[in-house]
Amino acid sequence: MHHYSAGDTAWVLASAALVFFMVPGLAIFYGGMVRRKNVLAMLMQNFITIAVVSLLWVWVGYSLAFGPDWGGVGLLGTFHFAALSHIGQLVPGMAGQSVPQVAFVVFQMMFAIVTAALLTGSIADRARLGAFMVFIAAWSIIVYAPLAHWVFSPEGWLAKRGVEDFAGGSVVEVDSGLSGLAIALVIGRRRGWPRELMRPHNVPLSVLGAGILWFGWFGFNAGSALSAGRAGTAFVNTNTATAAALLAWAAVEKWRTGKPTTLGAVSGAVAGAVAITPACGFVNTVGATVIGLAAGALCALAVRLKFRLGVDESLDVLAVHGVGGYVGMLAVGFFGTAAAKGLNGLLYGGGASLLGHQALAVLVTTAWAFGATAAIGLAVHKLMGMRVSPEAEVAGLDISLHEESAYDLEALSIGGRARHGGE
Amino acid sequence: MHHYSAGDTAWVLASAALVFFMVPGLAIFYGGMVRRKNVLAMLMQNFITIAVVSLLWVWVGYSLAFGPDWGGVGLLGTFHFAALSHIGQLVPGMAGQSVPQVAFVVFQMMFAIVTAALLTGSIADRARLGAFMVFIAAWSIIVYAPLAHWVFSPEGWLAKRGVEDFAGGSVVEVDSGLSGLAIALVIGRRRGWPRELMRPHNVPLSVLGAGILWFGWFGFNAGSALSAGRAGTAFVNTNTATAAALLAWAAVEKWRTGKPTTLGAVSGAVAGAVAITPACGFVNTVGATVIGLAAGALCALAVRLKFRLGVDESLDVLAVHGVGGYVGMLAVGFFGTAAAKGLNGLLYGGGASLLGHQALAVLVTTAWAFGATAAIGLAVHKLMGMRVSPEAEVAGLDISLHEESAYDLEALSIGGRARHGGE
Amino acid sequence: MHHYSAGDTAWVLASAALVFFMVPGLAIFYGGMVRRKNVLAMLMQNFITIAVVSLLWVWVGYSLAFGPDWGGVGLLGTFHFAALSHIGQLVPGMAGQSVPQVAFVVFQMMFAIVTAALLTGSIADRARLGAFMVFIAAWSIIVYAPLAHWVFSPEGWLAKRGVEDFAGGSVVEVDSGLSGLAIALVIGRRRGWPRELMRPHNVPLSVLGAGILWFGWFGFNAGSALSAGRAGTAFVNTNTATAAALLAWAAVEKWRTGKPTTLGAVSGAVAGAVAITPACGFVNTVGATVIGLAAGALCALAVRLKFRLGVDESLDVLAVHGVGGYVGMLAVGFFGTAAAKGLNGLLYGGGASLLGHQALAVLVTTAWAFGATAAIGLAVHKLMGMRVSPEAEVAGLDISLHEESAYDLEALSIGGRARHGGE
Amino acid sequence: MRLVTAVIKPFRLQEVQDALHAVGVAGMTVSEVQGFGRQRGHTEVYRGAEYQVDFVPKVRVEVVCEDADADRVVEAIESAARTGKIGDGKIWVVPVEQLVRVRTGQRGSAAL
Amino acid sequence: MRLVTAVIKPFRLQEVQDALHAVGVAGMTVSEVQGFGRQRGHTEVYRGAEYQVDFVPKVRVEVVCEDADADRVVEAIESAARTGKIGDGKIWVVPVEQLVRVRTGQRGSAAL
Amino acid sequence: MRLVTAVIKPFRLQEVQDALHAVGVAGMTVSEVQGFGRQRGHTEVYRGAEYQVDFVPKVRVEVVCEDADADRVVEAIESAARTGKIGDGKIWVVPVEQLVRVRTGQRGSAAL
Ligand SMILES: Nc1ncnc2c1ncn2[C@@H]1O[C@H](COP(=O)(O)OP(=O)(O)O)[C@@H](O)[C@H]1O
Ligand SMILES: Nc1ncnc2c1ncn2[C@@H]1O[C@H](COP(=O)(O)OP(=O)(O)O)[C@@H](O)[C@H]1O
Ligand SMILES: Nc1ncnc2c1ncn2[C@@H]1O[C@H](COP(=O)(O)OP(=O)(O)O)[C@@H](O)[C@H]1O
Repeated sequence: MHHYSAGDTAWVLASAALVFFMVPGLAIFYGGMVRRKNVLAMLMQNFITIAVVSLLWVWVGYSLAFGPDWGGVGLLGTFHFAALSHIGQLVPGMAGQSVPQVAFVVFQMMFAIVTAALLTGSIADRARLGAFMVFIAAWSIIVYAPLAHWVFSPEGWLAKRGVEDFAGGSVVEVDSGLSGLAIALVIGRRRGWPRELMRPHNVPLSVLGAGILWFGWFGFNAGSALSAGRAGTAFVNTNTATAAALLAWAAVEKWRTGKPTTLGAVSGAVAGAVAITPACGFVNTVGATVIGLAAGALCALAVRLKFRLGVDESLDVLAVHGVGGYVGMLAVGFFGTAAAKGLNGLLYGGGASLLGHQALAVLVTTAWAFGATAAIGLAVHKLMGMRVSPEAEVAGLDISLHEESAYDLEALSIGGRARHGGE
Repeated sequence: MHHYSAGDTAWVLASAALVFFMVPGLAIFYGGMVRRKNVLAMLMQNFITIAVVSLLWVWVGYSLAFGPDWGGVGLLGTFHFAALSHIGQLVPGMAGQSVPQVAFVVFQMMFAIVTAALLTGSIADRARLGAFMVFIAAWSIIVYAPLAHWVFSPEGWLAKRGVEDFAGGSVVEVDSGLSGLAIALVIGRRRGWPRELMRPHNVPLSVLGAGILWFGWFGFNAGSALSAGRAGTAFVNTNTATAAALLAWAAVEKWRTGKPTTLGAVSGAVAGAVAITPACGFVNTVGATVIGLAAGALCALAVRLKFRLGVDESLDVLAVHGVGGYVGMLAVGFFGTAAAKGLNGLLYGGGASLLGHQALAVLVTTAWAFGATAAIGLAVHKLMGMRVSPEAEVAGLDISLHEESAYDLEALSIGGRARHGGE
Repeated sequence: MHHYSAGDTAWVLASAALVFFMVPGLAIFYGGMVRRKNVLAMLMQNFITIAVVSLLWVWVGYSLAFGPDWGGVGLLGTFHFAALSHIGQLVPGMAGQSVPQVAFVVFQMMFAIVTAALLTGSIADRARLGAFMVFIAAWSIIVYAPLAHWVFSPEGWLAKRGVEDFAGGSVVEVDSGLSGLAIALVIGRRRGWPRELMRPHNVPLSVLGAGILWFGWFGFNAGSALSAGRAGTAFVNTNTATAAALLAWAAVEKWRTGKPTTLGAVSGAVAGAVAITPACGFVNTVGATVIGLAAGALCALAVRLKFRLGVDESLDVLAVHGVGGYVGMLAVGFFGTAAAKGLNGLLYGGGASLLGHQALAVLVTTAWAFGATAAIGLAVHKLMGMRVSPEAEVAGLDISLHEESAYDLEALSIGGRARHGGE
Repeated sequence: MRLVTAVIKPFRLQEVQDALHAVGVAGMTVSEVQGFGRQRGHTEVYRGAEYQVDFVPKVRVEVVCEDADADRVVEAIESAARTGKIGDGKIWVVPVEQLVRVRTGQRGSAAL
Repeated sequence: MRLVTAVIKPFRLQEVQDALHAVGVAGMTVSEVQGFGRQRGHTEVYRGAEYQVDFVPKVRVEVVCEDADADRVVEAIESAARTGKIGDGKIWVVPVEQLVRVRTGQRGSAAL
Repeated sequence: MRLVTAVIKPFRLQEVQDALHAVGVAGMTVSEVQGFGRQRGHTEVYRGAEYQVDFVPKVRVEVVCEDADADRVVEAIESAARTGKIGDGKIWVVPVEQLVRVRTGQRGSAAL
């Protein structure tokens, strides 16, 4: 029997829990940013995403992503592990496995969930729930699982080409950023955007969400080492880049408007965590610092783009995750160092070949995420209609779709009557 | 000297921390659901419960639950471990211990706390703090500790009969559900219930609480394996059932009113986590999915019951934890499979004997929790009065009992004067 | 090659993540306590502190604190580990290292962050951001790093004298309390204090923050064992003292005003966790209980002091962390027991020598923290001005410094116009 | 026409609403206000800082009605809002010169 | 002088503000209120507990103006707030005897 | 009787309250409102989206008083609320035809 390390398994399970926690964190990060009348709908979409992707993952998604490769071409896994059958076996192709496959299943499941959940930010305040569920289910199987296979499975075609993506700069970040752009284009702008006041209704909620994301990201990145002993580097680099990006974003705001904002600062933190995601195990302190600074500054500039383009990609998934993902993936090609792990990048004498692989991964992910998501989105929109009625949008999704209201903060609640248990 | 596994210990300690975090999570889950004027009182009761049960547990409770059995009849532990004396020894009767007993003490302590804290949901908005403290202290020692001994201690009489309860379907869930019903009956309905508007004052807070509960439940269930290597199955099943139940509850609401609610969806998640609690280590993906679907649907239907019965069991501890606990405990009798761990249930060729044990545990727990809690509740109510005055109830507990007010959200706070440091 | 324990490493990394999470927890604990118009500024200061201290720590702070001692006098580390160079080596002077140094770096980094972040509570609602950043950067390098070297590094002069400080009663708690007092004196009172109404704007947020702090403190204290196997005692004692202190604070309030408050109860919990911080690995259940009770009661009394003294040390860092730290550090001299770990204190037959060491550490920390912080504070105040204008203070820092507003909770947001993307 | 403004205890709103309905009032406008008067406020304490909160939460109800109905409206509110305890509130009546229904542009009584 | 009070749909506020500006109104006071009238509220459901919420969020706009301007102000609000759907709101006009600008102590028209 | 309505800067409320107390006013009703006038609002920025917030938080104080007291009440508020900076607010006075104390049913001056 294969021998597992209890310590490594403890770390991977703890990390899986941490990554899970990122989704409620993301839900409130986004929930705080929308208007009061839509906050529950945002939370609902995130929790529905957890539920839908969780079930799909154990029943088929995991097997498509990490099952034995179909035909050896590196495009998709088979149904070998569907419903977690044969789960006592080893993960195909992975060297030096010190954790049971079932722990790897849950760890990777959380990645599938988080990535899908990010898309809720692109289509805030206007999506029908039923159509969203169909879309996100299809997206998880059709867009995410294959991409995870290509990059994360050792049998995937990009992995075999030598792409270095420690924890998902392509699979998670560029993927969500471009998919977000595509689905935002499909569903169209919010009524009144960009003319009307759409300010965040609860910034402290968003800041707490960002704090939870940062916390969870230690599991996300350092858990991806799949080993406690090798996790430390990823851990410290994650923190360094996140910190640097927070400062860089704030600095850009200081320069542009004279006043750094809190929402900007924590958005910078997220951008830094995004950018270090693919790189955290491959770079040193210099690399992590530079990647963070670059990501914070570039993403801060990128958020204004949508106003120029007239695209209501509402909560900046593209600007933060897309752009941050690009920075991180390409930075590996420059700052990757064999002293940490992996190959040397351009700045450490490794030449341009690693950078080439990274660029390939980024291009492929961009094309696939945008194209496939647009196709699925258009299909769902055509068949079911992804958008609520104008009246529902004005009244707010919470009342219109869910018959609930997020807050009742009056000193003494007034103005309603109960009907007994809805009978 | 006994050899411990650092990895297993790391996992159990991390799990203990996660389970602890469920209580603040529960506090805000419930706190968001009550009216604004009572939210601090709800939080206070939860934190007071943490404090009271923590102290009782290390001083006596743990020893009563897990100490060497008193007379070998399996009814109660002795005071052998009181104040954590002899804690360097092994847990009596437990096979293959790879974590130090003190880690087991803290892990189990969190279960004692969470279970007691659930009762705050049944008596929301009307309990006096002092009487509540006396009640919850007595309940923890008289109701919880013996039940934990019967089921969780290997020397308990139900454990010895072969009851399978992985993480507390009986001890935690059915127990709190029925105890909640009993104490709600003792304390009586809230003024104005069910006629008046009593809508949740802060649903996002509740949703965040539910997210924390889900996060913590990984520690609760997968920690109960007391081994990192064996925790993965419990982990994935917990997630699967929770996800399935969320969807099932939402589906029931869609069917009943046309509109699924966010609070309903996350309540479904809790119901699913409840139901998989006893089963998570004993079932496979099929079992976990079915258990989740059943729990989500049945608990969604059960919340309307209290309106029929006219019992103000305010935040549905019975409907969610009681009913969910029944579903899970009995489901083990059907879906338990030796391929995971434990005995085969009815559907896996094991016959009805496991189901019989499970039914026994459920019946015993129901009778004990309801009866003993009612007795304690009546005694405390008689001696001290568990209920605040009508005026205090109308004004709200925050002001009446605690001299505080939860929110001051006016743009510019107005209308008060300071007296210097209360002198 | 040195052999590391995966289990211990898993525990230390999980603990580091938990300690990190304390900072967002602290941010909302404090954020809920300030007025609505200043909450984002409070959150901002905390996140800025994370960013600034994180970068300083990996680039130089860690090396100053834990690098090989400069000249062997125990005053400061060298730059040997600057930018995490030579990080593959062992931590200088530390016996029995079972975790890689990089894990120790991140664990200790979180302590440096939390300690600095506490100071935001002393100067709430009135500090300029730029000056605060300079101050906190200087403070972290000049005040914190040397003190950490003296006590936490085995080569520090106080450590070598036999001071017992398990997780930072001096380095973190007394340090932040006295530094907080100093900087509050430098920056001066808030306009209108203590005459005007300055009640907490969101107590549930603070309570949730306290819950997160309690949760994270398990990592803080039990992680400081740097070993999963030895962490259990610290874990249980942390919980016991925290629980006892919560009850003691509530009891003092009950006695003084007749009504225990929720904010008081959770403040008590923090006070208890503070006090057990230096002691958690050195005492038994009796010691932990007594320390908790003492800390809860004394800190509850201490919060009124500032009104007597006329010092607007706004969120009671001195009363909670300073006083709590004194209680805990000195209590080790009484309740320390070799049966747990370390030396016997006065009550366990060890004589007064341990108490003497503890008193020395407390005195040194008090003098150093107060003096050095006052000096830095005065310098920064002189050079840059640490305080916002009176108009900005009245309008609130969120609008004045950050151009944002924390909440927009109107049923339907009104009264503003968008300018396209700030162009 | 008349504008009847009532400042009442929040938990009497439902009764007031019903009473107004009973006298044929079809619409009203309600808002949350803070009242100061004979009814005392309360004390709040946060970590030893004691605050005297002078104001008591009240609900303001505004009803525009025909001159002839004003007395009936006042009486309906009065009896529905009365608990007999201090702080039950005030009702005052102000003359209105014009009333318009925005939707239709109707003026005066037709706008009610 | 006159006090024109309008209760309107919240999302029309910006239009009303612009319309008032166009007729030379330099100031106004706005508050959030709950309206009850022909426009129905909505249902909310929380774990099977169904509540009928009778009130609809509205915005109240108050403008003090010269007697001679009152009609123009009313008309400006009226046309800016109108959507033609139920619940567009009401406007009423009340006589004002005195107006003071606090900053300067100016009285009457000068205080506008 | 008269209804004196004042829209003031929130942080002057306490002074106004004291000044009213000094002239013998025993009760008042206070609410939070948004003001628009000469005093400018402010800008807010969220991830590059810039909003101009036109409104400034104000407090509205309403006092019903005897006809004879109206001037004194106005002056008390005026001097207590004045800071001399733009945005100090307005005070206006409206005739009241009837005042009722709900608790006792007292009418007119007796209801004060
Ligand atoms: N002179 C006044 N002008 C405006 N509102 C008043 C006045 N006096 C009282 N009120 C309002 O009426 C409420 C009840 O008044 P109070 O004096 O407490 O009780 P009561 O009317 O029963 O004597 C107050 O909270 C306040 O809102
Ligand atoms: N008699 C009234 N007195 C005061 N406010 C009223 C009155 N009638 C209606 N309102 C206000 O006007 C709003 C719109 O009235 P409603 O009857 O719903 O529609 P409409 O005016 O289009 O017929 C209500 O929500 C309420 O705020
Ligand atoms: N015509 C008006 N009608 C009603 N309220 C007004 C009017 N003009 C001003 N206000 C109120 O008075 C406040 C102060 O007015 P503003 O013009 O800013 O300053 P000032 O009165 O000092 O010239 C405004 O914020 C608004 O609430």
